[in-house]
Amino acid sequence: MNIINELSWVTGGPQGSGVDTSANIFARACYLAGLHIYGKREYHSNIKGEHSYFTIRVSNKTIRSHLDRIDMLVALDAETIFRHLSYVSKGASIIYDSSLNDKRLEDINTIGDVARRRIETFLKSKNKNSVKDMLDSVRDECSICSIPFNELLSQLAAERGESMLSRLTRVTNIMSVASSLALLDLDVKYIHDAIKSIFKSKTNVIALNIDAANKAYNYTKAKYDISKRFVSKSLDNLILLQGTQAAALGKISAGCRFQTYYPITPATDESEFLESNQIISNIDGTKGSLVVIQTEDEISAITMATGAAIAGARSSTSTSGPGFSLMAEGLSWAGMNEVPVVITLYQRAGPSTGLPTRHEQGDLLFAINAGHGEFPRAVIASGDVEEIYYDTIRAFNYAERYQMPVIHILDKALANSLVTCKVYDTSKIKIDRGLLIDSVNGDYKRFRLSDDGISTRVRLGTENGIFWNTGDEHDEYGHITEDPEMRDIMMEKRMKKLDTMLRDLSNEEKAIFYDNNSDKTIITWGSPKGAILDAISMLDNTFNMLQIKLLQPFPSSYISEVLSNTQMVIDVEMNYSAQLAKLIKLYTNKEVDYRIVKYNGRPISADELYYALSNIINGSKERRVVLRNGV
Amino acid sequence: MNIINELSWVTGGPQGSGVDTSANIFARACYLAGLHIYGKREYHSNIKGEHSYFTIRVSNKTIRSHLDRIDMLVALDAETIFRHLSYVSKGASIIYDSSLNDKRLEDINTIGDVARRRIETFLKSKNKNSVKDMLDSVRDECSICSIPFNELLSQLAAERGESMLSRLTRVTNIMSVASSLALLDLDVKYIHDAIKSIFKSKTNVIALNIDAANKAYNYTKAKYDISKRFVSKSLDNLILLQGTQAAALGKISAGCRFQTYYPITPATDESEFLESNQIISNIDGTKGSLVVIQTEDEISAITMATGAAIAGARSSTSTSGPGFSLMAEGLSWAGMNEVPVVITLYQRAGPSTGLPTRHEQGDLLFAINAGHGEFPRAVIASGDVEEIYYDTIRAFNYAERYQMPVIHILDKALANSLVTCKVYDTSKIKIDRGLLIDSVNGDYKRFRLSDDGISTRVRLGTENGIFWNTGDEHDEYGHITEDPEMRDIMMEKRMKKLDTMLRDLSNEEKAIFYDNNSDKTIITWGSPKGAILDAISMLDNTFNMLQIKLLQPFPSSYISEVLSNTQMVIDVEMNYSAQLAKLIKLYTNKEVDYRIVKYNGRPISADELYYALSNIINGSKERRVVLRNGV
Amino acid sequence: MVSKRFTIADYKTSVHNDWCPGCGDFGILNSIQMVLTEMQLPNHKVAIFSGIGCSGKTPHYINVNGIHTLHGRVLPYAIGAKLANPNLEVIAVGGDGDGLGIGAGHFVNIGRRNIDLTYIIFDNGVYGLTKGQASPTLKLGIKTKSLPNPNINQNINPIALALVAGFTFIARAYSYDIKHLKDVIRKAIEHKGLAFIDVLQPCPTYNDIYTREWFAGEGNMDPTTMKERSRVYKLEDENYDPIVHEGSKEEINLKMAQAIAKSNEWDNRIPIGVFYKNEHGYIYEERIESRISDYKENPPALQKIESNGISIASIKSILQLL
Amino acid sequence: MVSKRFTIADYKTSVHNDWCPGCGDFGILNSIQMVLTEMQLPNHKVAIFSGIGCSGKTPHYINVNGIHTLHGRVLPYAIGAKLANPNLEVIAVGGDGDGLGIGAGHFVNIGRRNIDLTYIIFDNGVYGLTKGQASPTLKLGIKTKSLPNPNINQNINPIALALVAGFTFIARAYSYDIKHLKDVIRKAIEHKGLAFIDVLQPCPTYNDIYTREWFAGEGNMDPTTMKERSRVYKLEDENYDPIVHEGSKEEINLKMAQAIAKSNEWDNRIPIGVFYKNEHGYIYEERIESRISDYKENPPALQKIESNGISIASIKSILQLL
Ligand SMILES: Cc1ncc(C[n+]2csc(CCOP(=O)(O)OP(=O)(O)O)c2C)c(N)n1
Ligand SMILES: Cc1ncc(C[n+]2csc(CCOP(=O)(O)OP(=O)(O)O)c2C)c(N)n1
Ligand code: SF4
Ligand code: SF4
Ligand SMILES: [Mg+2]
Ligand SMILES: [Mg+2]
Repeated sequence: MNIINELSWVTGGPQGSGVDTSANIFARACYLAGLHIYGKREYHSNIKGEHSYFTIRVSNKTIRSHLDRIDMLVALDAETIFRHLSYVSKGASIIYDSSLNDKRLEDINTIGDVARRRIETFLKSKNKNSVKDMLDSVRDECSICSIPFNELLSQLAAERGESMLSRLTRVTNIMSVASSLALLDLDVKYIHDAIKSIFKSKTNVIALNIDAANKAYNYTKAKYDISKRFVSKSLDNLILLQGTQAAALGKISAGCRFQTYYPITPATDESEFLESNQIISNIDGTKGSLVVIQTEDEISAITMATGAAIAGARSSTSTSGPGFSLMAEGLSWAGMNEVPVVITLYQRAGPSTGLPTRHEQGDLLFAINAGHGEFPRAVIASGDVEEIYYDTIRAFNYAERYQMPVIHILDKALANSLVTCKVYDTSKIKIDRGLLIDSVNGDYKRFRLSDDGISTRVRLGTENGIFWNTGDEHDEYGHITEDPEMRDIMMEKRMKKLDTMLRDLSNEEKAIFYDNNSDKTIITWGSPKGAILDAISMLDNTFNMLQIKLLQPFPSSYISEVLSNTQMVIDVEMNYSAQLAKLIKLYTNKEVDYRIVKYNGRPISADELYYALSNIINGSKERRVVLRNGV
Repeated sequence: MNIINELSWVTGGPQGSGVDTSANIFARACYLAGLHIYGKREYHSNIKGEHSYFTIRVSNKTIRSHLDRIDMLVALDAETIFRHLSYVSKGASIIYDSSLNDKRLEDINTIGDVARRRIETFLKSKNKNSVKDMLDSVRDECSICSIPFNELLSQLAAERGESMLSRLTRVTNIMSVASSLALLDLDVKYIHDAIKSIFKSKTNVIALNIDAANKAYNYTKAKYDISKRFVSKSLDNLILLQGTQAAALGKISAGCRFQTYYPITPATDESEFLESNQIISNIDGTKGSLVVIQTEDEISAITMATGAAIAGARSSTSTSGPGFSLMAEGLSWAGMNEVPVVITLYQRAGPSTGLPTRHEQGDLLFAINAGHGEFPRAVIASGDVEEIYYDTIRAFNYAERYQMPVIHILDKALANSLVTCKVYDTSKIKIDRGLLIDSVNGDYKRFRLSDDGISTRVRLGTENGIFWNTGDEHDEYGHITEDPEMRDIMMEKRMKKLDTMLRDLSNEEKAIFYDNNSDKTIITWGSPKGAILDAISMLDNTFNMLQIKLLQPFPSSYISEVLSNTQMVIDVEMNYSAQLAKLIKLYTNKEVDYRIVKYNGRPISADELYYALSNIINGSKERRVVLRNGV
Repeated sequence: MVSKRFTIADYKTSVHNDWCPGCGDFGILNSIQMVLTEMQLPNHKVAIFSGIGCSGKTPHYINVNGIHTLHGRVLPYAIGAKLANPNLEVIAVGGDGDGLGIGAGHFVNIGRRNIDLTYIIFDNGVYGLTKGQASPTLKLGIKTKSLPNPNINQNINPIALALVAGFTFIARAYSYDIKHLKDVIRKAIEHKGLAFIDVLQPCPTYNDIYTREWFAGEGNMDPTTMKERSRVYKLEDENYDPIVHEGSKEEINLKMAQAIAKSNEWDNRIPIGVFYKNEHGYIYEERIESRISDYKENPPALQKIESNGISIASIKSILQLL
Repeated sequence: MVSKRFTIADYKTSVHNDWCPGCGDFGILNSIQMVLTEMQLPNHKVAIFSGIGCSGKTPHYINVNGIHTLHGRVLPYAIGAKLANPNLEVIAVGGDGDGLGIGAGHFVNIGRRNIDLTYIIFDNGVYGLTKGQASPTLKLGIKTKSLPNPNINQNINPIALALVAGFTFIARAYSYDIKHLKDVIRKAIEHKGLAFIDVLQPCPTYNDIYTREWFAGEGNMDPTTMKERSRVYKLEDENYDPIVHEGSKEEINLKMAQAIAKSNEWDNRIPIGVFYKNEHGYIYEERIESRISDYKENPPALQKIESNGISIASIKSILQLL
């Protein structure tokens, strides 16, 4: 190994065996060592036993995506070897437990038929059979580090006077992380600190893990050639976190004080994080608090959040596709009654239950059109974990300023990716409650007509500010009307707010243009941003990128303007039918030239995108490119 | 009056007072007299007391829409005069109860603020006050027939020895119908027959109503100038019915044998009609039957219907916007599991509860995009009551042929319009159950891969045909898979069915082109068809019309082809944002030149459309025209 | 300062009421307005939530905050508002179809929460606003006016369901006995915890079986006097004690059993009044207070979140612990 | 012709089972397969429907028709299939969150129908597949492993809820007592009408309170023997008679009251077995038959609707009556 300041590290193992924890410790150790992190988690809709893995990409520069290529593979079971070996790069290291050598494909029952056939074909083609065979086939190109984890464990047990070896098996994961750090010649103190930070107050667990880490670290250093791979500098202004945490932090900063949810992957983490941080310290020394309610279903989640918003709280709910489907009716009611409620929608692979723990951006057109009838709503999308925080705050501002439901659309890739990101600058954010008023003089009309469609709003319980809401068409007081003239007036009042919003917002809030002075522009929304930027930089910035953040109301004129200066437009998104390309066509008249899509449940990697874009540069005629990488 | 063979008749009164019955009797009498009917019903979301009215247009030629213009107004209360007088045409007749003369606007509490102000302004401008005043103002132009209904009632009571006058008030409506017929010089026998046909076996009621009708008929003939308005011929091949009945009949003919519903306006009528006709006579002498289930909500309605479809029944559910919103998740499941289930969606004015008894076509994009994730579905729209029947049968054929949910999208205008229509030709219809098989040989795979994406399907309970369904991504057997390769294969299998469908369908199933050799083409979908065709013929056929029936998958190439030969495209639809125009733009690249929209809850009339189109012919620059007629 | 006394007129709006003449809903509306007057509740502090149905129009006729929500969803909307600001007086109303058909899931699950609000069901046995289909309280085999066939479903017993779900105040009233109804509503509002009232509400338009006359005793001969006797009787007139006094498990079991037995009475003798009342155990708001001590004084809806547009929440300490 | 006898292997699939080791779900799966074997039910005539959750995966492991539906919606899917073809043997299974949280509305409303099917809830007190949140059967104040705070909601009592809803066979079983569980499932299937089984199903991964050991008696001292005593006991061992014999209103009241009282027992003595069984009264299928006399022989799913592509339904007579 050389100092190349880049690494794509993968660890795999059965779900529930600690893969997640060890990847988090590895990431945190590298982060503490001053490196940038992009981590991606893959797991089945299963609690224990199915294959899960975690990719951690490490670099001394900003990175925004994962790579399919593996530079260091940590295999604590045979399945990891069988599944991932084909992605291992030349010169990679493979850390594995030497006791796995004789395991064969047929010994593993968690590999489904299709993957099994695929691996079988591969094995046959190479005349391979066991784990050892497989590793032999790459021994020339890779450095294979077999570590006797069981033996080390026994030693550890003996040293600690622990008779039940099974109590210790969990720490194998930590040992594999320690071995990884050793191979990279990163100081062992980083893993110590990472362990402390992850296990917080559990002192016994910390001590045990540190012992185990040391043992593996030393063993590895002693046995294998070690060479420095990274030179790092201090990263004071970076934090390491996941997308769901960014959203939760955004909600706290935004002043969201009421959150409802019904458990669903991958949204639940956000609500649980909020519940664990429900007492809020204010800068003026007072305390705030956030009420988090687990409801009986998602219908209740959206309607309860709406009720709280009517009472005057900044209020939201978080969900994923199936839950969002159940919210359509409530969304329509909130639109009709001009209630500022925020829905954080974490997309996952559909349709229906789909691949509930996997990736997709399949709900864009649904989010824009969900709910019967026509009413104003905003749909905004974030492209990375940093944006999530700021956009969450914007979502609440938009909701209150324009008095409409706002859907903040994210996806599983953003929710679960573990990344280093610039520490949030709370001085940058503004809270804008729009026309929310504290006291009322004179005759109060909740839906008073106005030029921009926006009326003053009061909290329930405001003196002289009694008001009515109804899902029926209503007059300015909120009482039912069926008058055709009033109906037109009220439809126009509500819909006008979309124009008001488009007029108000800055270009930066609508879309971000990464201008590389190219005549080719990639358009996208949401999580593919990272892979695109990384791939573009691998391609010497031969593309611009336009990341659309405001999807509804669609900022036609700004987008048209940007795209008018470009020769070739390439759409990149993670769904079957290229939904953004439809919006572009509809609202800018531009037919995109290429669609690069992916819908196998795995996020887009920088390297597969690099190849796809290279092909386009080289004149490929294929107008629709389907990416299919991933395990 | 002359023989002009055309009449626009309106009767109004408080909801629940029999307006509906009398309009039905009037329509039926005219129908029995050999005339064509187009009837439109307007009522509040209320059970008793609010203003409701019914427009019956009568002609000796085919008519397809209502007119705003009123040729004969039948007012049994003052409110009807106040609300409708401004639409009365020159030369019209006004039948009213002479006891209403002194009623003033302030006596009527069922007129809401907005309408009240509008009428007040009108009254002031004309210096009018009471009903009599108002009528005076049109006395020169109209023939005012004041009928002493109360007196006639008393006579009737005396003749029949009925002491409680209140038991008879209901028949005032019939009397007003009889007066109408008398003025038109239509034979009194038609009203007799109409009464018999509406009240079926209630002989007492029939006798009473016939007596009452005779009394008013004779009184009117004696007192007023009578002149023949219609010359009619026999109409053997016409039936008189409503859209919900057409859909129900279509379901019976289609072999739908399981229907679920949760009550909702305007869909309920269809299910109630089916329940009242649940024993089916088959042409081979056997009996069939249709199970109709009132569920606890719409989630249950869609999922229960889906369960029945899996069992093997042709199965459907009917609903309106709010109910459809609740079906989004179930729709997605049905798409994922390739279940043939039909949803009849009767749109009404939204958003939310909206104007629950009023008109709109606001759910098109929602129907196309409802449900999370991407899955195949078909959305088809009928333009009139005749089409509803045949399209209902198609819906089931498509559902079973392509094994996907089919949304048959209608609206309140179609549901509740009472029209004469060509008797259904059951020899024209075909039942195509697609790849439904009765017996299985060998290894059965429900989702077996195939070139066109379609697999054989069995009923639950078929020997050797055990199968699995799951909302999760699945393999050919229907067992869960998370394999990325299998996922791609299955997504592609499902989505391919849309291409198969587009390939299979004839142009006529996709869209109907009314070619008048014009360089201007009106595009539309659903219920505006009638008003457009009527308006076009008023304009000497200076426009073609393209009625799109298949909205999803969108028949891009056929529509592009048709539109490529036209200079000007005018979109007409009943919603705010011109949803069809968006699809046209998206799928054919054509920006429509004019959008004529209406969203005040009242359907488009032929006369208002005539004016709008005339303006366009005359070079109006207004690209978006909002129609605002209606009471 | 002399504070103004509210009169019943203060609780009325000028909105035209379009219920059918003779509808039982009027009695409920009037009773609510009377209770508000009795309790002198400031209009702006009260919020009435409703579902969809004839009953759903109620809030428009009452001059307090009125939120007319979705069919079946009145409870979660009401809960949201109440929990965002527990100082509001929250009343939820709706139809039997609304609450026990499409809304049954929320009915059962609000029972798990014992939130301090009052829920009134307008129980007319039919879906009024959609023209008379059977509602979940209509009994098996009954054929009301608009049904093509006798009702094919058994009925839900709302009292028993509320009990099993966990409501802590459960009553029934009759919409033409306004004085009694008013008293029951007041007790429900004053109850600390989740209160439910099933109001027998004749629908003269669609329910031709359970009519005003039927309740008044039509055809119900008193075997002793041989006169028609009202079918409705008051629990309190028979020394029925609904109250859980000690709160022991045994007592609760007993009181629940007695309430369920009473709730099964129908036909000739239909009890109204309070079936069950239990103020032992924490209400939901107190459970939240055990996590957030100043929850009532500084509830979500009233919290200060910004100062001159700057967020006052600090996330520093959370970032440090990430 | 000698008909083949089915063995348990005939009811198993080769699908890899990915429940956690030691999960209570295995016992339920095995019991169902044993009952199918005992009853020699032909595989193609049985359809198992499930909701979403760990429990929802059950159908994939059983070699009969398996329909793995949506979260909370197992009942309406199952009803649809059963009513479209009443000759199918339909079993519905799902989690406690699935059936009593998001699905509670269907649970209550299926009770109004008394359809001849069996519904089994896998009652583990948690949302297993979403990683251990509180389910509706978890009791107030209990803090299982994954909860940041003790449970803030009261629990639903599934037995009492089923009773009040109108189920006609109601039982509880324990997933580690397979023999008993199997017998209860068989009785439920053989019951004519709507049957419900609440299966206590320890989730070793997330429910660290109601564990296998806890049910087995951990810390539950028998005051006489001073040994740990299983918390679970069988109703049939105590001469409990769940059956409504005569069907009179009084008897039904009594049997319901006894069942509710029993259902409130918990902690040291937890009854399993049949709580209530009532075969009087018509099942839903019979109610349909009263409208459609050949409903069972010629059900919706099996009706002939066309002959050579021509619809065989005649609409003439309806058109005439329009
Ligand atoms: C989701 C949804 N489904 C159906 C309807 C139609 N709908 C309006 S009122 C009503 C039933 C009303 O019955 P109930 O709740 O008993 O109230 P009532 O009119 O008897 O007071 C229904 C089904 C609706 N508004 N929303
Ligand atoms: C509409 C919807 N909301 C949420 C989810 C996410 N979800 C999957 S399983 C589950 C809960 C499972 O708990 P339970 O029903 O008790 O079953 P168990 O896993 O305990 O067997 C939830 C909420 C979903 N699939 N669909
Ligand atoms: S339909 Fe019945 S419930 Fe509705 S307003 Fe009329 S009488 Fe009252
Ligand atoms: S999480 Fe619990 S219920 Fe789910 S499989 Fe594991 S042990 Fe069983
Ligand atoms: Mg009702
Ligand atoms: Mg569970």
